[in-house]
Amino acid sequence: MGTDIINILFSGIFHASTLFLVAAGLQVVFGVQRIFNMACGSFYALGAYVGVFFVKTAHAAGLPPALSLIPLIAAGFFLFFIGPIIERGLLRFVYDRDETFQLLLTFAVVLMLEDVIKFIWGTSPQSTSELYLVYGQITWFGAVLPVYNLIVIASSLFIAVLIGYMLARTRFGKIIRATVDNREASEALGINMKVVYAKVFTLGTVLGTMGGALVIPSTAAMTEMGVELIVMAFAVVVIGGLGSMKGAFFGAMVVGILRSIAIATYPEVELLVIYLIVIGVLVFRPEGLFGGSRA
Amino acid sequence: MPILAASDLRKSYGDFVALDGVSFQVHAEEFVSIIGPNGAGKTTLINVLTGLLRPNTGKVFFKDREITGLGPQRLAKLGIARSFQLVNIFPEFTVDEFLQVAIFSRQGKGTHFFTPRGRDHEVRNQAGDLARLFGLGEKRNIQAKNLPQGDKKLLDVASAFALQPEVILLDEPTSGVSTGDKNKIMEILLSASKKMGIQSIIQVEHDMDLVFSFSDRIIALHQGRILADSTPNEISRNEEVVCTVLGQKECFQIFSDLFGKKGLADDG
Amino acid sequence: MAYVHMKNPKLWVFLAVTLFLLIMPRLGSQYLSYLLLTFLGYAVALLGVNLLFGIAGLLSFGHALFFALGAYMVAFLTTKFGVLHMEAILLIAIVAGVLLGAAIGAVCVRYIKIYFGLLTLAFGMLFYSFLLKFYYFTGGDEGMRVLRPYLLGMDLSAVPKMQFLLGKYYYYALAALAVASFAMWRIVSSPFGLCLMAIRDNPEKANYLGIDVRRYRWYAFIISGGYTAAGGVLLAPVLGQVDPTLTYWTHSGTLVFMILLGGFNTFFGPMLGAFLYIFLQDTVMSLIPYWRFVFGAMLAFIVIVAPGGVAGVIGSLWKKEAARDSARNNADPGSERSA
Amino acid sequence: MKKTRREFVKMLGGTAVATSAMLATHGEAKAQATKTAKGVPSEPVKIGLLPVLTGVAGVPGLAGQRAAEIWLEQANATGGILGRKVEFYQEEETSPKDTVEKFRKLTLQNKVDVISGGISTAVGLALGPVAEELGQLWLSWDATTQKGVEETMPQTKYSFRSVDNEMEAVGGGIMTAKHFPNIKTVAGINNDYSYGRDCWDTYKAVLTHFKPNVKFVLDLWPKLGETEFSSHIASIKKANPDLLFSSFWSGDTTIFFKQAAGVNLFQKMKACFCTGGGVHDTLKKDFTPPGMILGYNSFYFKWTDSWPLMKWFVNKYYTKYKEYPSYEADHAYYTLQAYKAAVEKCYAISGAWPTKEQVAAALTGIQVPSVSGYRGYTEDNRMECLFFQGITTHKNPYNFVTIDPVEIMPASQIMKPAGTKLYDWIKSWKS
Repeated sequence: MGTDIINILFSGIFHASTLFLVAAGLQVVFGVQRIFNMACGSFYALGAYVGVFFVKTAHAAGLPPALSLIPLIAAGFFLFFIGPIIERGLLRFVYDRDETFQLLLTFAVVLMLEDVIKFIWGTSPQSTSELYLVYGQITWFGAVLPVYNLIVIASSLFIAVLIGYMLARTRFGKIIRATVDNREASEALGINMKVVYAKVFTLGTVLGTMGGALVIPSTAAMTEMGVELIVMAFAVVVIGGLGSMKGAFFGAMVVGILRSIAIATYPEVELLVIYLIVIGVLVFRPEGLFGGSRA
Repeated sequence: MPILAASDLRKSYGDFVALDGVSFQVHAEEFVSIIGPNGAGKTTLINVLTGLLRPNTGKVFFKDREITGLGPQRLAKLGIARSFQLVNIFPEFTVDEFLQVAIFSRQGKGTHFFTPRGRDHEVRNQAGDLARLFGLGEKRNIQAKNLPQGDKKLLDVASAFALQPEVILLDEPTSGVSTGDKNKIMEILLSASKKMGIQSIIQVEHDMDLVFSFSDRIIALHQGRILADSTPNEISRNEEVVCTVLGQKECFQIFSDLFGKKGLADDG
Repeated sequence: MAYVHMKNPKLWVFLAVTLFLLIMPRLGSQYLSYLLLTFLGYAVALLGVNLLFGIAGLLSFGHALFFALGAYMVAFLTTKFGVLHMEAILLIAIVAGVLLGAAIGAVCVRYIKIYFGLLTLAFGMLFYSFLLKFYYFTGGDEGMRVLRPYLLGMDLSAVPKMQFLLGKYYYYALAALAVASFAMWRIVSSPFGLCLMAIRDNPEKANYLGIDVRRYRWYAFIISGGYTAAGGVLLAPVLGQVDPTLTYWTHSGTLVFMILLGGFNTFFGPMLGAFLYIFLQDTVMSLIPYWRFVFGAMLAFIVIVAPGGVAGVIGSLWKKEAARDSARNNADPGSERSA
Repeated sequence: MKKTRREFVKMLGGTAVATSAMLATHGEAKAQATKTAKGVPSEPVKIGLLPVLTGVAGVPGLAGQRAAEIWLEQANATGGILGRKVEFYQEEETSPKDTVEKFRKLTLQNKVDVISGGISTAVGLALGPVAEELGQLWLSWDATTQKGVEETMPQTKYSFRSVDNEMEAVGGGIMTAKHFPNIKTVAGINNDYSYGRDCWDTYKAVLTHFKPNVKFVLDLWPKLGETEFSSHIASIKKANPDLLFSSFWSGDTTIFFKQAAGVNLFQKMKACFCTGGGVHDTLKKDFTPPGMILGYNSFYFKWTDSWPLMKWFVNKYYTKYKEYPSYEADHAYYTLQAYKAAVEKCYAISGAWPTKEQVAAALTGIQVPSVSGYRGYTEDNRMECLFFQGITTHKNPYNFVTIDPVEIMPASQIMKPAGTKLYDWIKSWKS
């Protein structure tokens, strides 16, 4: 019994930890730029594909599987460059426009990236084989837990802490917080918004790609994973509260654990329950369950 | 019986107190000006009176009915309209459409789903008259966003008049208008309100010239409190008021000038 | 539309297009006529979606829900309840669309912009997972068959399917579009329409003019619900089989895409968009497998460079033309943008 | 399983004869294409292709498309069809709505002679009526016109459907009863759509038929294309059945095994993955357990020694794409080969290029050697072929699992006869 509960909770948290990364990317961009970036799902997919590619090349170059985490993280960071490309190349032209147009522009990016992936990797799923099991398992109260999942959870917790520190301590973080509270004010303070936006969007991108890269050993990269995930990430941020990092964290937890409880108890409602919560939240607590302000 | 009455209104944002126990009454046929230095709570007061903001405590009455925090839309229906300090328009609308939408709303025609608005001659004419009344007769087919600043302001005010309210609140109707036109605008406002049977006007105004020459009553606000509430003559004798409202520096100079009704420095 | 004098080029275009739609199935290839059939369904739906987006300024990312609702209605009524009269089906579906619109709208119109978009998206996906999950009721991913409806009481099951679709059914749908457009034209040029535009441009001011912003948005949502459902009804017999992908969030995206492509701030823009989208997709898809990329790029281009869509571009050219005219003999600008 | 052997022999009957003939046409291509026979138009034959290229079904879709390419190369190198060169017109199979439009386009715009393709049954259900309405030959790869497990188009003229959806599940049930007679409890994890549901229901029916007191303790419905199974696996562990059944057929099979291995799900638990062979070469040894039932649908690439044509095809496919083909390859290959054979059959009789109607008539009940044994069309125009299932093993030169022993089940054994209801038919078996 206890074993089952551990299994269920653990799997929920594992799912949550990847959701968190993507949702965090969504949040930081929305918080600062007021843009709901639908493309964050596509970043996740890109991260996954490039992750596989890096790991495979690394292995071919004779890197022991145990060190595969390095190429994965490298892949996550490597993709930072699509951030500025999209922000400078597309988004900046619509900053003065209505939110809905910005939303549509990111939708356009979703369409484009889907085919970019198809063009480069084709349609068959990409996956790394040994890597997932090479770290072995640990047994905890009779529950067998793959160490790799623990690594993913740990690293996304680490990133969460890192972001928390960045927001609280660093100058960049202060600027972000200032902008979230009052964009006009921080503009008035003579902060160069151009730079801030470029940085923030890149940060959001890397969070997404990192999520994809870290999750890939335990799964496989598939063309539609982006479109599928955005809906989940969207549920997370709505439940957690748009624009709030704390929201991303708890929102991910809620979605991840709830899903895995649903599967363990009433598998039929797996998806429904999440959308129902989303609607419930939007109706009764549009600012989200965990902080975030404006409705 | 007063048309509009405020009793002990208090409103604070965080620890900043914008209104600190404001009470007054406005009766029919009155033109009341609210003056005071920036941050005295003038605009907050208007927003509370027109239901945009709900006061922390205190009540607002329209005739004998309490309307505290009732919301602009309901108040507009009851007969309270306002214009805004910063131009507040429908940029895409032509002057005609702008005034028509207000009239449709007043006549409750907003939910006529299938009647072509173009064929509603009554409304067209009314809009036309109103436009002419506010000197926009020649510009009826120009989009609001393409009007000069002064006309935008007038259009905003005109749309408030189009509701034929009993009370109209004007938040700095002449701000951003060249000093020369200010008197003209005031004249327009008065004649318009006569024509449209508007009972009383409450305005926030910085231009002391206008204030003293047109108002029946002046309410001076300072730090959310009513400093004085009296006739222009009374006020003009009240050194304290003039000095707080206009700042110490020019005080004496102005104080002496006041009787000569010469133009005072008008801060934005 | 104040008045249309014979000089007005718009009138000529309008007549030309009408003629084209009338004779196409007689002259043009059968395949193109099939595409036009699809177009007719979408055109009706977009009239509704754009009342919300173009006129009331609310971007819905879940309106495919109503489209699918209409389409599934046809399937249910023809297969499960033996209701075969198209008129009855349309009526019932529209009522269903209106009722569901009223329910969902009541929740959604409390929010605007992103929040409105997300909430509608959530409802769309909820409906999607409903269609998918309640397999024994909705046929799951396989969806449901659509039987051939009676038109104006005529049982046409004897006619070969193609003749039916490209013959009577085509003109039936075309007539439906005509009626729908006329009704919508009246709506946007009514006081109500003007109030919606006021709300779109400046809700606060509209509120101060005594317009009940939320209520009017709700009305708009309800109407659009009915229209979109009707569009779904018209398309269903052409498909012959309805399935849940009709309400997946990307299909809602497609609806908005069409509107943007054509131009959301003109009356015929959305229809033009539906037409262009359908025919472009058809050509691009068979030219290269990466049509999504092309369309993504196209959407990006429109959003950034020409938010007014194709109609917007044409319109601005027209304005220039008109300006040149008015230099000579001053034409009346009032006939500009009353749609 | 006596029936099996008899059927098997029948299907292979005349291999000796056939093989030589086949290799004549399929053996390495003669360069020059012969000129068209008399009574045959000279312009190329137009064949419409409808492969899925995105989403979950993109994997089999690609296999089918590649096989079609190989067939085209081969056919044109050996003189096309009756000397007519063959051309492909390709459109993408996507949602039912769009695919119907593509089907009409190929027919009315490109005027193709036949359309080969269709994987999703949702699409199949939409295409069937359209094909009949347009009088267009449609040879489906994998799509049926079934609603659930029942046929919606009992008799068609122009639509030639694939084998029934639930066949793998029937086979899986038989295999389970045969190889794991002692299991008491079974859990099922299937994709949340009709194929998944039909397979689970069918499997339960078949297994109950042989083992009336087996208990079914859990059924899970992850959506098609799910990439995160740890929650499902947790609740399977909770239910702890003797055997896990699944009809996964795409990338999610690989992901599931990987994540299952992560928590030693299959330490004691048996498994039956009746369709997993669809992605056989991604089922790496390091996470796919031996000793479980794995179905390869209608094509098992290692069957080469028994069927020269397959040896030829697998080599060709592997040298070209560095992968071992999966079942969709032969679904596609066969439809094209069948069309060719039918046309030639008609020509032999009439001496002229046949109409679609004539070809359709010739296709009904046809039997042709394809790359995985003889394939044919039943009297009610459903595909017939051999099905391959077996027990997974790591004893092979590859880095993925294969099966040994291989059980071969002909369609006539595991596909319900025309006009019968599935569950009545299952009940009618003697166990």
